[in-house]
Parts: sequence; structure tokens; C-alpha cells
Amino acid sequence: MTAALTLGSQAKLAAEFGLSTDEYALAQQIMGREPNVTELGIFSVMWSEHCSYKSSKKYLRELPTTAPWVVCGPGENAGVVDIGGGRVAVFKMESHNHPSYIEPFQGAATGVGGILRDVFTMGARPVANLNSLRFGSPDHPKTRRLVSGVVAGIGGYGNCVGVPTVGGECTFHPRYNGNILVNAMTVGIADKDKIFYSKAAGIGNPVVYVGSKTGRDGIHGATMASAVFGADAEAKRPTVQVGDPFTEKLLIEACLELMATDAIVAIQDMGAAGLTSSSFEMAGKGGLGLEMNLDDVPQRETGMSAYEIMLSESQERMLMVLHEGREEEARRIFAKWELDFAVVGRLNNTGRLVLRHHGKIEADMPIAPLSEASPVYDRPVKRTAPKPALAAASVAAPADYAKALRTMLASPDLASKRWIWEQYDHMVMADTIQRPGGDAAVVRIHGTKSALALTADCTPRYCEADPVMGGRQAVAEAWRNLTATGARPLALTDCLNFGNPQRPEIMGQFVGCLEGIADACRALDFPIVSGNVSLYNETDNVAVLPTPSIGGLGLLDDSDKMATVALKADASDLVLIGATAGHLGSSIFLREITGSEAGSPPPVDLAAERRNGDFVRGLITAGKVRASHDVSDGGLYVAVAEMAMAGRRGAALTVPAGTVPLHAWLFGEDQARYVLEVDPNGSAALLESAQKAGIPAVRIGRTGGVTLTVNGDWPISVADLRSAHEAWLPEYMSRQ
Amino acid sequence: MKAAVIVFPGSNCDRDVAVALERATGTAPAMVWHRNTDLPKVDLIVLPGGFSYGDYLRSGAMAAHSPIMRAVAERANAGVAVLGICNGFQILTEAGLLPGALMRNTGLHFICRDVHVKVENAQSAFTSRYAAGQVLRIPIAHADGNYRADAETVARLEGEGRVAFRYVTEGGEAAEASNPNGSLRNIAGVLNAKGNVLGLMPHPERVIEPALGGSDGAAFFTGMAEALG
Amino acid sequence: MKARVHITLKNGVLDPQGKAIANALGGMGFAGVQGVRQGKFIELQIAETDRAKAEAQVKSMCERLLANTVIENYAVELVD
Amino acid sequence: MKARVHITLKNGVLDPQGKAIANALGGMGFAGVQGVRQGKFIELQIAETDRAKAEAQVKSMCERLLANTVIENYAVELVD
Ligand SMILES: Nc1ncnc2c1ncn2[C@@H]1O[C@H](COP(=O)(O)OP(=O)(O)O)[C@@H](O)[C@H]1O
Ligand SMILES: [Mg+2]
Repeated sequence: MTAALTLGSQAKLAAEFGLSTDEYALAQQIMGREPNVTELGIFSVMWSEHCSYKSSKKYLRELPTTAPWVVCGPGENAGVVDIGGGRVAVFKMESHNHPSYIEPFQGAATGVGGILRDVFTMGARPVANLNSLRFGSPDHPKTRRLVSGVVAGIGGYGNCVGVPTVGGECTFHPRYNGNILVNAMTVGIADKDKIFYSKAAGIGNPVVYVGSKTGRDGIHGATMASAVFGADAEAKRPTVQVGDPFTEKLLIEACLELMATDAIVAIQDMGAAGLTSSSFEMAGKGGLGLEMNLDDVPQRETGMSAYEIMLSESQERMLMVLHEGREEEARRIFAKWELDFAVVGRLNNTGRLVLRHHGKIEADMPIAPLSEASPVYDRPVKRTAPKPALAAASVAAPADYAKALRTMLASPDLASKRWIWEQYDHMVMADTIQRPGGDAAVVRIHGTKSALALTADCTPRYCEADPVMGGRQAVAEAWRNLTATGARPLALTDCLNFGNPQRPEIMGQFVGCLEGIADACRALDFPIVSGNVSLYNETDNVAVLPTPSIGGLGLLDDSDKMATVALKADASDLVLIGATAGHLGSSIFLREITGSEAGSPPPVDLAAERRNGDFVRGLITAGKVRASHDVSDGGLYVAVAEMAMAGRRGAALTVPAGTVPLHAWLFGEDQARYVLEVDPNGSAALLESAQKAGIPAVRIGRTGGVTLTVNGDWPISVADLRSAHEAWLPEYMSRQ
Repeated sequence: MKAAVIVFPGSNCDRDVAVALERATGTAPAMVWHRNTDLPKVDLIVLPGGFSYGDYLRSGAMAAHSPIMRAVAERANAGVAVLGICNGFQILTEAGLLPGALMRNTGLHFICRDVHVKVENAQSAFTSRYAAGQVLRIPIAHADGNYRADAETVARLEGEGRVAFRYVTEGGEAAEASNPNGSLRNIAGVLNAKGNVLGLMPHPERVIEPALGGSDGAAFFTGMAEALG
Repeated sequence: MKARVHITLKNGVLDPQGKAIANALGGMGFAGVQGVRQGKFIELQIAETDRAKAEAQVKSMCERLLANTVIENYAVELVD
Repeated sequence: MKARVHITLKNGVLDPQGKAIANALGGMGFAGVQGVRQGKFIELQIAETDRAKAEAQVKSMCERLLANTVIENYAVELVD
């Protein structure tokens, strides 16, 4: 097959594989000869944006990634932080955007499968999943089917493996019409002294393949030119990856069982670029060589070529290096769980990857030069000019405040996402002590009093209006959502979704967002320990809104002290923490009520975030808070309404004298704010202590009754708000 | 009470139910791998929730043919208490130890939420700590919980008091709106003729302490511990 | 030998999936859909080469595993 | 008119269900099961009486709803 190719066609093939002319020349130089098809395929995936981070690397290096409690930052399969008691949390977020657009159910399902593997590869038992979803306009003809398929796929996979899906976010915007975003996050827990890494070691040690068999799944579609692969196009065409959560569940149990022994030297899941990236990464990190016999790779289909075996993205597979002599013990465990197990190669000291197939050498390439020489681009950057500020006075007040509130609560972005999370088993493992619907989900660390708080956040419209501020805000909101439960935010993972990096404006968004993220991480002591970059989310020059999803993790030492958003009692005082300037630019009010997306986003004062948040956490920990909620999308009025709906009781808001215009007070999205429900007998002391600490704090109302009012006006029944808020998504999904 | 929990490939509530059993009895149950052919001497056998064999083909179908199920059937016939929760209920019907079948929910979606169920039979060893007619709040989490049986079977179940739990409103009424999955006559759990085998879709093991959002399931386990010695 | 098995719900057993499909088709504007029943179609490749034995074997698979005879019927067909 | 639709996974697409069924059959002692593929079988009762129109209608249903053509093939058959 390859022999028939001329040199010219090899260069053409390289181009089809997505290698630039320069990259191809570099590949030839590294090889000292013309790479064959298999080798070219390996170059193309190893140097792809997905594996090499060639457009983003320069900026990712700038992110804060350390703290005393960080055990392992970016670079491994997932990030690791110390959560006390000899345990660590292992977590990461990853995108599966394109596959989910092509085949929503399987795309989303395999996205969940992939991120789970990243976590249990490190020896952690997965304990929670989250997902961050962005769809096109609800009116777009494809949206409903995509929502339905993605949600069913996430649930179908997570429910089956028995890991609770406890939170996430889901919003809609026309800019995602042609490119939806499906970001999945997994959190696991491991013993601190039993973390597994991917660095291979030990010359002569066996390299072992476990899990499902390899098929022609997901082989880089565009590269499959029929001229190269002959006339048998139907059989050779790459196929969509189908998830097999049952096998994944077995793989989790089998891997954890083997990890309880000391047979494993290194382990790596086969994710994007399957066997290629896993073998290169393991051998590369160890500075070793590796020879594999592809005949030994378990295969689902007949007649697979070396190229296909190396590039297959079949799911539910792992590659491990075992200590010599431990093969039989490991084989027995995988046999018990009815999974394939095969020794496919051995480590050596050559620094080269050699692949044999049907008695022939199909590839022989140097590992380090290929990984180290992986191109890094300093792409042209055109910074985004932030949208100009918008004065609150220039925005018309609504005729009916309560009606505006109701409209907003029933708008796609603010509407309840119950229809989604009820399709997810969010309680399996019986440690979910804060279910979806609040600020952050809280999952108890099994058998202890402490718990993890988990959230996923990003406000893409802010990132579009001002990338730096948007980046800061995404981190700040995640930090705030954790804080609002009483948790101490520890670290975050990110999934950076942007358009085509070859356009300077897109790089401008990327660089701006990263700058904002880094600022916030530093100011809040909230480092990034893992992440993922997804570029080229763009169709016909329409890019998605810049969407750096943030997955935050926090720790509650005593889960009995956890706070929730639901109002707990009548006649409590409501206290607003944080300053209100009435910022309406880029707000939900502006978009949903006045139809405009104008204005700069609210400024994020990171010092104020930290001060206010630390103060609120202190109050929660001291048991002085009955309910707590951060103020974000929709502003204060929406935040109070959410507390009222969750607690099924009313509240009377009283606007403090001398403040900003009423609509700006109610709907402004000023940051660093929280609403607290507190004992009325303690509120004076609380306000006093806030004043001493320099924290803006003001009494804004009282709980009780069945309606929500503002200065005694605009009564609206909480039950009515609740039904409007709950109805939008199920009604939308049931329309044909 | 000594208990055994059967672990099938794909079980995922095995640990949850073991925790609930240990909390109620003070002793950890024996965890028995599905490929075993014999069971320890126990007073209670639990088939836990989850997705045995991925729920592929039909929920519970493949697990019903696991090697251990022969021993489970023998013990059930000998009068030992056997409890199937969710997937365990599906396995018991597929194995013929309980009548009927659990089909796809009428809404076709997987549903995870709290529902209200009424204790219809408080005489069994499983429900002795509850009062007849008591309404419990317990979560469900399933895609195939739509209970079906032919008219004759249903009449027999009703006549013999073998409907153990029914989906009801908070006020205890078996209304259509309180039926989450389309089950015939809002049936949420059934007993075998001898009363020693129970299958139910809701998950009592998920609500055994207030921190988990409810404790209505706790009496299920303490009741069994008491009744089964 | 190859066997094709059709598994269908017995008459009178309510078919939630079929009903949902019928509703969805109606909602999409397909007029005149009077009823939909969803079943399974399973293809098996088996080593047995004797037709009679193969048929008996596949029927036994249906009875024991592939179909739930409380609610389902099955039909076995052998191909070559 | 009645239409019978077979929906099967495309060649090469992983069939986790089929794989699990094959394993289970093996475990139950059925020897010689070399492969199992699971598909769907849908029967529709439609008002259309013209064969050509009926076929076109059902094919359109397959394209738009019944089959997921990214991973599945379908075949339509009309009965009487
Ligand atoms: N895709 C989803 N999956 C699971 N839970 C979700 C999803 N989308 C939203 N939620 C839940 O709905 C609640 C509200 O979400 P959101 O408005 O994003 O919260 P916040 O503004 O506090 O970040 C949260 O508890 C969140 O976890
Ligand atoms: Mg929040």
C-alpha cells in the first residue's frame, strides 16, 4: 500500500494529515528520511493542536499552578490536591465538542468516559461528575435534538458507571449554533501515598494493553483519503466512537483492584490519538524506548493496518507498564472482570519507538525529538477592545419589576435545569449532601465528616465583551460558588473553548481570558491544576463566544456546617454582602428585557472578592448563616428569588436609602456579592463586624409570607415564580 | 442479622446498601461475587441497584443467569429473605422470583428524584418498622421502572396484599401525577407469594440520615435487622 | 451459520417506546401513523452447521435469555 | 399499510450490547457463539395506501427520527 506512493504524494499526504509544510520538513529532518504512512500519521496526531497545545502552550505556562496543597499540577492525566486525612482529590475537565455536535448521544457519552479514565488512571475512585454545556439559540432547528442527545449521553454513561453527576451549567446563545460545547469534569479521591503517574521506568518491563478491543473508531477522519487506503472505502471508513459504560465500569474496578497491589510502574489511558499518544507519553516521560508488536493488540476488526491500530480512538482502553514478572497476577484480575489483557511490548533504552506488525517494522522513530520538537506557535494576537461602559441611567427601567423578574427566571439561561439533572443519577454512592440546584454541589468524602464542594462556571458574554474581565469573573464566580456553601476553595481545572487561533482576534480573546484567569487565580490563591484547550470551535468564520469553563473544587472540613441557598425560616433578616454599583452592562436584564448585549461587563475587584468571600465563609463556619447565595446572573433580585423558590417561602425586600436607580439595584450584576439569611437577633452584630472589617454589608429585607415584594410593592407569588422557572426547559423540550 | 450483598458486574449501589446494612446491624454484610456458586449462611440476601451488564439487552436479564442466582433461588424457595432494590428488582423479575416485568419508563427518560411511596404492606420482614399507609419520601433512579404484569397476576398481587409499595402524592393518594414511570396501579414494590422476596424500585439506602436529604429509608434497614434477627 | 431473531412485545403489552415514537412522528408532521411497535432484532453468528440443531440452539437462547417470555414473543430465522 | 423497519449498526461500529450478549451466552454454556449484533425492529401501521408513497414516507421517518444515520443503517419493507 505505502510502497506505491511517490514522494510527491507523501508530501500531499502530510498536508492531508494536517501537517504544515514546515512541520513536514521538520518531520523529515527528525527521521533522516521520508516518514512512511504510519509514521506520518503519528507525527500528525502528536503534533496536532489537541496533543501538542502548539497555539496555547506559550500562554498556559503563565498560569499559576502551585500552592502548598497542590500535589500535582498540569502535565499529568489530572490535577491532584491534598484534602487532608491522607487523601487527595484528583480532577480535570475536558471538551468533547465536535463529536457531540456530530453525534450528540455518543459524543457526550464518550466525553464522560474519557474524563473518567483521566481520573482513575491516577489511582483515584471517581466520586463526582459535572458538565458545562453550551447550545445554540433555542430557536435554532438543531438545538432541541442536540440538548436531548447530549443530556441522554451524559446520563447514559455516568449513570451506568455509577458515578453521580452532581452539577454543571447549561446556557444558550446563537454563537453556538454551529458549534456546541460539551465540557465534562470528573473528580476522584485517592490515598495520597497511592497516586499513579504515567512515567515509564525499568528496562525490560512489560507494556500491557487492557480494556476493550481496538477498532477503526474515530481515526482522524479527514486523513482517510481513499487514494491512500484503496477502494475498500466502506470497510476502512473511520467510525464514530461508541461508548461502552459497562466496560468502563469494569475497567474502573479492575484498575483499582490492580492498583491495590504494587504491580504497576506507570499507567496512562488511551484518549485522543489512542495508542500513539499513550505510548509516546509514557516512554517519553521516562526517557526510554519502547518496542511493540501490534499483532498482540486486541482487535475487534480484521485487517487493520498499523496506521489504524496506532491512531484508533476506540474507548475504554488503558496502557500500563508493569513490574517484570507481575503479568500473571494482573492478567488474573482483568480476566475476573472479563476484560482484554495483552502484553504488547517491552521497554528498552533506545529512546525509540519501534512498531512491528505482521513481521515487518512499520515504524521506527525517535521519541524525545518528536515530543520535544513539537511545534510551539507564537500566533499573531489582536487584543479585544472591551465594549464601552453603559450607564445605568441610560437603561430604561421596566414598567413592572415583578414581571421582568418572572420573565428573566423563565428565560433559557436562568430557567431551572432540573430537566437535565433529573436525568442524571446525582445520588449514587450515597454521599451527595448538596444536590444540584444550589451554588455548588457538595459530596461527602466517604466515611468522614469532610466534603468536597464542586462547581462549573463561566459567563461567556462577559468574556466576549471584555476577555480579561471575563476571565477574572469566571474564576471569581467559581470561587464564590464554593465559598457560598462554606467551603474553602482549593484549586480549579479549566477547559478553554475558543475559535480558530489562526485569527488574531481569536488569539486576542484567548490571551485576554488567560490573563484574567491568571490574575484571579493569584489573587484568590486558587491555582489551576489541570485543564484542556479546545480551539477551532468555529464554522464559516463564526466562532463560539470565548468560553473558558472553570471547574472549581473546595473543601468543607465539617460538612454539618454546610450552607445552602434555600431560605430556612420566616422572619429572618436578609443581608447583602458586597458593594452595589448597579452595573447593567452585559447583564441578563439588559439582554432579556431590553434585547441588548451592549456594555462592558461588571468589573471584578479581586481584593474585594477575597475579603467579602473570606468574611462570608467565616460567618458560615461560625454557624451564623441560615442560607447563603452568591449574586451572579440576573443580579440581586434573581438571587433572592432563587433563595425564596428553593425555600418555598417569601421575602420582603427593602431598598436601602440613597442607592442607585432601583432597576440597577435589583438587576445589576456587580461582583463579589452574597445574600445571607441570618437570625434577626444577630444581624446588628453581624453588620457591625462587617463594618469593622471594611466589608460592605447592608440589611435588605426580611423573609416570610408567600410572596416576594420590593419596598412593599410588586408582590409576586413565589409559587408562581417557581412554576415559571421550572416550566421553561421541560416545555421547550416537549415541543416537537 | 447476617446479610449478603451480591455483586454483579455493573452493580453500583452495592457499597451504598452495605453501608446502610452495617449502620443498622453493626456488622458489615458479606459481599458475594456473582460468579460464586454458593452463599454463606445468612438471614438476608440483597441484590443491589446499578446497571448489571450495563442494562444491555434488558435490565437485569443477564444478571438473572449469573451462577450465583441458582443459589439465591434455592434460598428464596427455602424461605430466606431476599431483597432486590432497583436493578435488583429487575433481576428478580427476570429470574422469575417475582412476577411481572419492568419496562421502559413511559417518559422514556432516566429519572432521579425523590418520590413519595406508601407502605401498603407493613407485615413483611422488610417493612415491619413502618405503619401500613405510611407515606415515605425516597429517591428513585431508573430508566426501566414501569411495572407490568397481566391482569390476573395484578389481581392476585392486590388480593394477596403483595403490593408492598405504591407511588403516591405527598398526601398518600395513588394519582396519575404521582406515578413517575407509568407502573400499573402505581406499583413501586412487590412481594412473592410467601412474602420473603421483595423487589422495589426506590432506593431506601440513599435516605438513611438527614444529611443525605432524608432518613425515611433508615427504618427499612433497622426493621429488617429486627425482624430477621 | 447466521441466525436472525425478532423479538416483539406480546399483544396487549403496552409499548412505551412505540407510543413515544408514534407521538413524535405525529408531532413532526407525519400524518396517518396509526400505531408503532418497537422490538429487537438480533443477528447471531454461530458455529453449529446443522440447521435443526442450530434452530433448537437459538430457540433455547431466546427462551433462556434473549426474550422475556412474560412480555415478549420471538421468531427465529436461519440464514444459509 | 404496514411497514417493517430494521435498524442495524453500521459495519465497524462498536456494539456494546451485542458484545455483552455474546459473552453472556457463552457464560450460560452456549458454545460456538461467534458474534452477536443487536438492532431494532420497528413495525408501523400507516394510513397511506400507495406503496411508493408509503415507502418514501417511512424512509423519511427513518432519516429524520427512527434511525441515527451517523452510526446506523436502516431497511424498510412494506407488508401488504
Ligand atoms: N448541565 C447541568 N448538569 C447538572 N447540573 C446543572 C447543569 N446545568 C445547571 N445545573 C445546576 O443548576 C444550578 C444552577 O446553575 P447555574 O445557574 O449555572 O448556577 P450558578 O449561577 O450558581 O453558577 C446549579 O446547581 C447547577 O449545578
Ligand atoms: Mg451561584
